[in-house]
Amino acid sequence: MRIVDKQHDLPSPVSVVIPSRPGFEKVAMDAASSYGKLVGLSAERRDDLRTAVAEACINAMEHGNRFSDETGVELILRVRKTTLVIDIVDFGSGFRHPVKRPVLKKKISGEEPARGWGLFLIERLVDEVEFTRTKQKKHVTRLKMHL
Amino acid sequence: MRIVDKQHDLPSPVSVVIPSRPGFEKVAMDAASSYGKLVGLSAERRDDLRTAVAEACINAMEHGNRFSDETGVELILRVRKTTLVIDIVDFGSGFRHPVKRPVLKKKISGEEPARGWGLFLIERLVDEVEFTRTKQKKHVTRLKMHL
Amino acid sequence: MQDFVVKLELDGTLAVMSMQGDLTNESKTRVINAYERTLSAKARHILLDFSHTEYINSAGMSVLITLLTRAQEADQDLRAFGLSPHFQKIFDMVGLLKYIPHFEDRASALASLEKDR
Amino acid sequence: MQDFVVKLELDGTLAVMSMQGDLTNESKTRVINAYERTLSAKARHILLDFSHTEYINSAGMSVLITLLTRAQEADQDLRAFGLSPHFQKIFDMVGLLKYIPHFEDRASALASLEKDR
Ligand SMILES: Nc1ncnc2c1ncn2[C@@H]1O[C@H](COP(=O)(O)OP(=O)(O)O)[C@@H](O)[C@H]1O
Ligand SMILES: Nc1ncnc2c1ncn2[C@@H]1O[C@H](COP(=O)(O)OP(=O)(O)O)[C@@H](O)[C@H]1O
Repeated sequence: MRIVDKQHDLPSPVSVVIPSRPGFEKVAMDAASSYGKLVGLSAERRDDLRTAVAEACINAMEHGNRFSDETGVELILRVRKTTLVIDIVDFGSGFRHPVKRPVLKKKISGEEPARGWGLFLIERLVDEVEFTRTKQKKHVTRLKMHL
Repeated sequence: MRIVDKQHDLPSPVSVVIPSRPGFEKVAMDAASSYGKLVGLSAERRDDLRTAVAEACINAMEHGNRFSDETGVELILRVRKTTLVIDIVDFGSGFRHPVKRPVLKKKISGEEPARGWGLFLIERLVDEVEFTRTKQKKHVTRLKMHL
Repeated sequence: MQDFVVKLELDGTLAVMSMQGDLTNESKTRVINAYERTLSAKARHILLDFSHTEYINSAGMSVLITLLTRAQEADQDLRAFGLSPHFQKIFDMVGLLKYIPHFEDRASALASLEKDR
Repeated sequence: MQDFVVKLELDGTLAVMSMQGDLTNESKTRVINAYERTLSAKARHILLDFSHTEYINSAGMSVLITLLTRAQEADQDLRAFGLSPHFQKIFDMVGLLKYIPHFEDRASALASLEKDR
């Protein structure tokens, strides 16, 4: 529970752990939005952040943790220099990039499944996205918003 | 990060860790409010919960952790049967109960310091409050709201 | 913790589906059930009311795509109103606004319908 | 991350202090500075406008108590408007509403002032 991060007198990170159960992404989303407000993100960009965080958490719950309730998704919120950096951590093994771009026409006609908009939205709503695996075999979705 | 709590198919707890820095109690307050909404608390009682959580976090930051930024305050949110149970955990040694009831008249006249409303409000805004020390030498403020 | 209902209004060839709560994957059955009642009622025009929708995620948008597929097959047209500016932007990103035109409020959605009939 | 300002309006014996942002311990200097300008201006009536106050914590209420102490010493009266129902309840619990009567909006606060003068 002790967290250190002393460069530039920036505050220590905030961490939020939610169970991998649909609905709880809203707690992560609201916490991220509140943090965004604290560090000066505008209302409009907080809305973008809300959607991106919710989608990343749902993917972490579903594809990373296979909806196992007792396996948490961790959200870590911090500021580095002038960037808001948000990690969404799951216990899965990640996936191959890039994922095929969804095409609405094909989804309407049934050529593609209707699902598959999460990454598409995340990539358009935040300034940067990265996916990495950690040495502890966790998978991290990193979202960045320039302040 | 793995959390287990399987009775009644209740969701695992949500945990939020904030640095002991004024302002961050708002992230805890917003997360608690969001969790309260998820488990069915009305808007009015969520407002009560918001104030109680903010006050308990500020006390944990100030009196428990002496505003040491890298010492986190942890908020643990869970449902037990039909009660929302919120723990606010700090690294201090707690305090003697009960604390003297604040008297507004004396505060206006200067007989008492102006501060000292936090516990007074917490006790009135939630259904139950408990203060305990854990074996790990942490101090826990436990708030309960009946659902 | 299912916090979603569809309130359905049927009026001649018009159906108004008010999406109340969180539109997510969990909403699918309720949306489809309500939609099927518009079929039985022989509704030709469906208005989606989002003014009481608090949260829409990408899975919720997929539910709307499923609805759109079925409505196209049944030759029904879809219009919407009441989305927040944020969700208008999201729907636009995905391309949904081309298939489900959005109006500021119920009155202007109804007016557009009058004009097109 | 200091997110609080007092907007001060001075008009004869009336001062309106609009508390904008988060009223907390960190707001104290700004509240007291604005208050002292009401003294220099010889204001006798102070209206506290809370309609742009987003968050008030117990330390923020203590700042108001300090303000109240000083206003009583200077023989100024305090009224308020714009508190949300939740914060009206909180102020009532603490007893502050007896010393700082609360009105729904600026107009009714001003009307009460007219009546009492
Ligand atoms: N955290 C993750 N862990 C593993 N795979 C993921 C993760 N996030 C996304 N993916 C992969 O990327 C794909 C696309 O994700 P997304 O666009 O959100 O659509 P959907 O979740 O509806 O399939 C997923 O189907 C999954 O294979
Ligand atoms: N988490 C805590 N750890 C240690 N002491 C505490 C804690 N919470 C409250 N207290 C004690 O209770 C007293 C009253 O708290 P409160 O009513 O919130 O007023 P204030 O914080 O303004 O003094 C504090 O001054 C402190 O001595």
